[in-house]
Amino acid sequence: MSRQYVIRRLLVMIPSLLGISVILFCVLAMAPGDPFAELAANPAIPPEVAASLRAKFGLDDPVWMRYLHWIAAMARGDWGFSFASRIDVDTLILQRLPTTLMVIGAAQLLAIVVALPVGVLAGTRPYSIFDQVANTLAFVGFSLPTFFTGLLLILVFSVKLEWLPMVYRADLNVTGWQWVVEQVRQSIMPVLVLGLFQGASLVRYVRSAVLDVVRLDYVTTARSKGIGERRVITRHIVRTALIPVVTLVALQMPIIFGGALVTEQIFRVPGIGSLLISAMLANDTPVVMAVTFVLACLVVFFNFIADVLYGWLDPRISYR
Amino acid sequence: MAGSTPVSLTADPPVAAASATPARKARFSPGREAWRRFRRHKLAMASTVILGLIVAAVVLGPLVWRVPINEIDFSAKLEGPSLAHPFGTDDLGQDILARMLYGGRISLAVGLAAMLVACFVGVLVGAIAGMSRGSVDAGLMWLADLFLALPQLPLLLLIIYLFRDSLTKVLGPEGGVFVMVVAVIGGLRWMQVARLVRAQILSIREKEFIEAARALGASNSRQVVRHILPNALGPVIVAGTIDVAAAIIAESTLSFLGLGFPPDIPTWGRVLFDAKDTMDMAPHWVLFSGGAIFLAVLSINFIGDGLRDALDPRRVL
Amino acid sequence: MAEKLLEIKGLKTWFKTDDGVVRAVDGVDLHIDRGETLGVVGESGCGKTVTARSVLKLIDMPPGRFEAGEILWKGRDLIPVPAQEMDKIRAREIAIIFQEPMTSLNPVYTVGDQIAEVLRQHDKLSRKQAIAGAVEMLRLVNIPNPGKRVHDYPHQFSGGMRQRVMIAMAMSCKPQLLIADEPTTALDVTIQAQILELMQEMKDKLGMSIMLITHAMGVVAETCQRVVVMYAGKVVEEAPVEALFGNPRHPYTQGLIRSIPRVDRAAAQKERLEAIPGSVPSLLNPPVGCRFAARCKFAMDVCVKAMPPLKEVGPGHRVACVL
Amino acid sequence: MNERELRGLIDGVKTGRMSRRGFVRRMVAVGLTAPMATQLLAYSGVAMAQAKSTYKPTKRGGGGLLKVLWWQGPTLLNPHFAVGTKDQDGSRLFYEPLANWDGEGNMKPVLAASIPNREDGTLAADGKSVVWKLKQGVKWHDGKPFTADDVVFNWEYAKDPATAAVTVANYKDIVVEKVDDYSVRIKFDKPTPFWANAFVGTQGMIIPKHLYADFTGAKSREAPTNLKPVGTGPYMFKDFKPGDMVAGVINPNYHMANKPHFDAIEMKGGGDAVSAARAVLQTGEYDFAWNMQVEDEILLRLEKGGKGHCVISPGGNIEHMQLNTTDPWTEVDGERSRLGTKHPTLSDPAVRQALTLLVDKASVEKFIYGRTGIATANFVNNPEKFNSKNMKFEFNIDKANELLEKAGWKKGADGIREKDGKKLKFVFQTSINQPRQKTQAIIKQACQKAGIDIEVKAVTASVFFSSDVANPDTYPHFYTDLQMYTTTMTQPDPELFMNQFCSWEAATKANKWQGRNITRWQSQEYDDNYKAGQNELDPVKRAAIFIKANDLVIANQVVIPVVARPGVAAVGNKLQAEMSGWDNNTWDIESWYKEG
Repeated sequence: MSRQYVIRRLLVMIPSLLGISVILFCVLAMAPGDPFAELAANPAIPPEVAASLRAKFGLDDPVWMRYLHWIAAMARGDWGFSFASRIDVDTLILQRLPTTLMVIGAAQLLAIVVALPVGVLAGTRPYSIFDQVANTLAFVGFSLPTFFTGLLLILVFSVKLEWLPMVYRADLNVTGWQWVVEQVRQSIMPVLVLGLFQGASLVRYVRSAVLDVVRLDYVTTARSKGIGERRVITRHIVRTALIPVVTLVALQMPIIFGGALVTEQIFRVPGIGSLLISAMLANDTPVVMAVTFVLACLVVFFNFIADVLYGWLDPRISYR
Repeated sequence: MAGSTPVSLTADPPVAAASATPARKARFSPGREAWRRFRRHKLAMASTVILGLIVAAVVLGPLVWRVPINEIDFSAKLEGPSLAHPFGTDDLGQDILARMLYGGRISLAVGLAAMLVACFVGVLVGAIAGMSRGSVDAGLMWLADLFLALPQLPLLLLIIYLFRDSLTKVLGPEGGVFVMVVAVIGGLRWMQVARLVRAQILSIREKEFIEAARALGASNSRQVVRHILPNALGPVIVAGTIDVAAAIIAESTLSFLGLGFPPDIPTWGRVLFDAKDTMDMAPHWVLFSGGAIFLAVLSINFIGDGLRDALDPRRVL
Repeated sequence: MAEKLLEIKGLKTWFKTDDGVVRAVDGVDLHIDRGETLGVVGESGCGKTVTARSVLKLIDMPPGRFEAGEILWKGRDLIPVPAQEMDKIRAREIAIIFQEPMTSLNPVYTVGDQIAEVLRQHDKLSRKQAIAGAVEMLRLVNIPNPGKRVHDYPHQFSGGMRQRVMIAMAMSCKPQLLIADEPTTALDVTIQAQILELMQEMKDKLGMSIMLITHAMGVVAETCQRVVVMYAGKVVEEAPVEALFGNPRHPYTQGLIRSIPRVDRAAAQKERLEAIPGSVPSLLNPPVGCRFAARCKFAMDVCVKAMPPLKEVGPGHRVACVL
Repeated sequence: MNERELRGLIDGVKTGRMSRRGFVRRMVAVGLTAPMATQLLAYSGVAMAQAKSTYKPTKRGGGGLLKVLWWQGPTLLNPHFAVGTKDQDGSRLFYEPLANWDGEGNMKPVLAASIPNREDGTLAADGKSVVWKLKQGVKWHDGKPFTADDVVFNWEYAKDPATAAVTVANYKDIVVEKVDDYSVRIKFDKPTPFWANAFVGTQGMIIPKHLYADFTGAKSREAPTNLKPVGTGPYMFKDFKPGDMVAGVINPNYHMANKPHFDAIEMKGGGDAVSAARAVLQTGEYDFAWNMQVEDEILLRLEKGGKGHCVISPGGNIEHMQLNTTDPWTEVDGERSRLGTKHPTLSDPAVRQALTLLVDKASVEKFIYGRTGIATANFVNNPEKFNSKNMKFEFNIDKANELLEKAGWKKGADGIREKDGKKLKFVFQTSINQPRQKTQAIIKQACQKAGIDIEVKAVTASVFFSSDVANPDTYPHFYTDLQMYTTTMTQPDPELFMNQFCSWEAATKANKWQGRNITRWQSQEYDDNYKAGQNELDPVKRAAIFIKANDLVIANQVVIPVVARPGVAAVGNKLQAEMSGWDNNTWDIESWYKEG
């Protein structure tokens, strides 16, 4: 992995992000819908108000002019101004970041922590009972939409058994140990629903990767070294099977940031996902632009990490 | 496929060079060997039967089960399964079985078509990116990053807004929406497949048998099609089968946002979505719709498993 | 009689496949004495590799299984030995090297790591000591400037070099028996000679015995003291190397020896090389009688009726043929 | 109901022959709003009834945490920027108007000492000015006193176009003068019978002058108080995450005794209506949930949970179908549904009458909306049980078939009726929500039976209600034959509400589709009647005029009202909260309390 390759990839990131931001902005600007829709529906509010607001926020300027304003503002660190809540977008996003990291981050972690071992075990014992059970659970995971599984959990655990609260509250007014208990109680369900969904496809990929590696010669060599089956699996099988999986996990990481729209909607988790969906539904362009731009940076960054990891994990990959 | 591990060859080179897209099935050399191995995979066989049943039911069903899909009959609201309504009725008294049969055709078609679009584009882009050096590879990967970053909803709004009228004129209301939904779902899922295929190719490209093929004068595309892709089959098939599930579900979220099929077309995703609020009062409505999606996805995935094992020459069963 | 290091008695290793049970090894008896190099020869598919891998139980079970027989290592039967116990024997007492150097090394670890792994496992060395040990082993198998090469990856080595690394890895714990499963088949002749010479050196230095599996009769002639000839899952002849080449008794062995191109014979005679007609019988349902009968010039009906047992025809020379 | 009968009723109330409540019900029956009825009485010298307060707690605080759910969380807390009712509700926790409207349509003083009326001369006889007496001793949350200067400032702040406040309509045509520290006079340029627009109800909340003085006009955006409100309300600001959560703590020196009952309040946003209903009615995790747009079938089942019940408060919102008078399918220089073009089929009265007969309002009410939607024949709010004679509706497929047959619409081979080459084939669009989609399905099936083919179309809400000029799918564009949505009546006075049918208000490309007359219906008779109503001083004549306006719209089938949409909220059993259809859900937040 030549140092110079890493630097080159980092440098290429800047123009590629700029390119993405241009296209993102055009898509948002040209998409139909209008942030002041609610105003228009209320007869008590005269139409000129909506018109003046559109003018005030420059909605009627040509697209490229709005893009230049946006880029200039971003350069100055001003992420833009939300039409719906009339506050700076970066405060809006930073407010929701802790919740997102805590709940959705935990779900993604759970997905990876569960999917890797299960995938490896299923791969090393193909067509065993464990393999078939793991497979079927994986299918359950990604064939049922999160709005279905989420609601099912709420009905069972909140309504029938009344064990868990059904609404997530970011500002628990308790402290210390009590806060931890309350926080865990209210995040179990969203973390489970999202973790199951994300982990399910991961299990399938890991299993497929392991199945390809398990019969290769150097695994037999490893076994002949008498280092014990467990170590053969961890050091030799998993290490090489991990390589294609790294690409996939990198693709799933940005989801933490803005992708868990439905789960956040069902459990009312005030994460960046629910902010994104409400902003998209209300055509609050600056918020959508800011969130998707950060998403784009994360996507590009994690894919870069995947490529670097790829080169590091597999010495033969020679990036010229 | 193991990204980087050397591909140990049994004595002879890979028997069948089949690629994921059935379009090339015709030129597929006689797959007796592949079929024999596929039969070994009990679950895959069972799934083929189940999927066959589902497809038959969905295609022939409406001819046999004559009940119209939107006959509103308030007296029979939210009824459990009965002889008159084997799957029960929804909150407008419409027969769920008829709606599932009618909607199934669209949902399965959307699922499979979107998967094929995603896989075809993904394999194409992945292969070109993997094989070519420098700028083309970087350019295509930038394109993939761009698509990954695009926000789904505004993009959908824009595409629907731009193309709906022209498409409906050409293909009629249902056809137009079908093409659009498949293009949209497929068009937003090829990136994973592309990246996976590229990763595979980067490592397989170094193998001796590729150099051998090159030495024998194989052009780049021939190398990819005949030698590299069959070895990169695993993740593509796995991704493809996962995409079918994702496409069927994505279609339901599209209906939720009003961008998919018009509300009176009962695709499976839509029926499940409509049923979610009365889950505790009318469980049958949710179970049949959720169950149908689950069964279809389950069988498609097991078939994917069987296919991958059968078509992968190195897998000694 | 030298002490019997390894003795295989009536070993049957069968594989369950969807077409039926493949009897890859169907009753094999052989033994290796301490300090001896035993050659095991036969066409590919005669069960020699399966026999070798059965010793270290490197067969996937299922589909493979030990139908019958014993594998006595220093008098102790290895078949019932549990996995943890087996690991104490692997690489420490019995080591193995394989045919395909290109694919036998893990591509993602440096050569040094892979050798060090064995040292750390069995000799409980620290990481630094193990690497130093690895460098030492690389020097032993005369790989140029081992200090640097220890940090290189397998794909940075040629085929021959990789086989040397395999040998270094196998030798690292000074095993008493090295099973070499066609070590030189994938290498060209010049490298082949170096590898064989290296193995001989190791043997003398460490006083270990070698079980050399190959289908190259020439290699056997040069390096082995005793030879076992296998055909279709069974041993058909066993003899000291001079007796085997001088006075082969089993028609198959004679055929094998005749098929070696003789450089020493005068060019003038220019005999055509003799090939053995026909091909190896299917191991799914092997013939009742002698398995070579179909291809044997001297086949008689008694051969077809029953399997001829191994009978003593000379000092340490046994043959399974009625002739 | 003409002017003479109206005067007779008012005398009845004056002499006690008829109860106030009875009169208000009769007025609402003929299409007037409850607040208008009480105004009528007040104008004729019958004082506003001071509803006796049902507030029980004897001390301030001690009620613990009040947890309320708004499935669309407030996105900002400045009342003058409140885009939707959700923002008004959020602001109302901290800010207060001078007065607000209770469920019966009576005005109740909040920051005002008393309600202006003719007797004490605060309400001018010529209807051109009104004087508000302010409550003394009221303090802002930061301790500063509340005076007339604050009220005058709110007028200057809101009317300034640069502030782009949504409440500008209430303040731009009036002049507000400070009489003394605790009284303010509002002057109107012409006699204004409905004077209670400014400083009252949803659009009347007052913001502190001392914090907003240097943030008016273009700088209104930067005011820090936009995010950290300082008001006079029962709760003081604690925390706010737009779209997610608003939190307040008890205001220790609130200007009403023993109020508020709760020590803190948390308004949680996000999720959807059904799960909000579950959180109150099934698990009791929350005490109150706003705007229950949920099918009654589900609400009834949830109420069986026994933890809460639904509170219905009649209001002015009406779910109605619009029939396009212009032709949406031919484009005339870049504009479809252009004023002046005639709809090929809908212009035939027989077709319009047939369509009215095919809307099965009773089933829509019974099977979809239930208590949350009352079938009505009237465009202006009209509770079903007080139907006046010409306001009945009928669902009769056979009669519709007869009508169409007689008018020459013959059924073609495909079962769709046709006449001179034109088919009865309509595109019916609406915004996306499940009850609406089901209503569409019911109408589509009935029309099929009458030989009319309906193609159903659903548009995302933010696109449907957008005022974006380039987007063909917005309701002002009306590029389809039929469309259905709920038009809200936030002002108790119907003048603004009924301007949707004036000819000059027609939505056209010229006025960027900002006109309020979406159906583009042109009627001289309606225009003259409406103009008369605008400057009619005598409220009795004015009431009669608006009843006539309503009748004209219904008689000509310009629109087909489907169901009147009262406000629906889910309330926990222990919580006592009074709702009002004429104000925000939180109009009386200071008097909410829990029993037992």
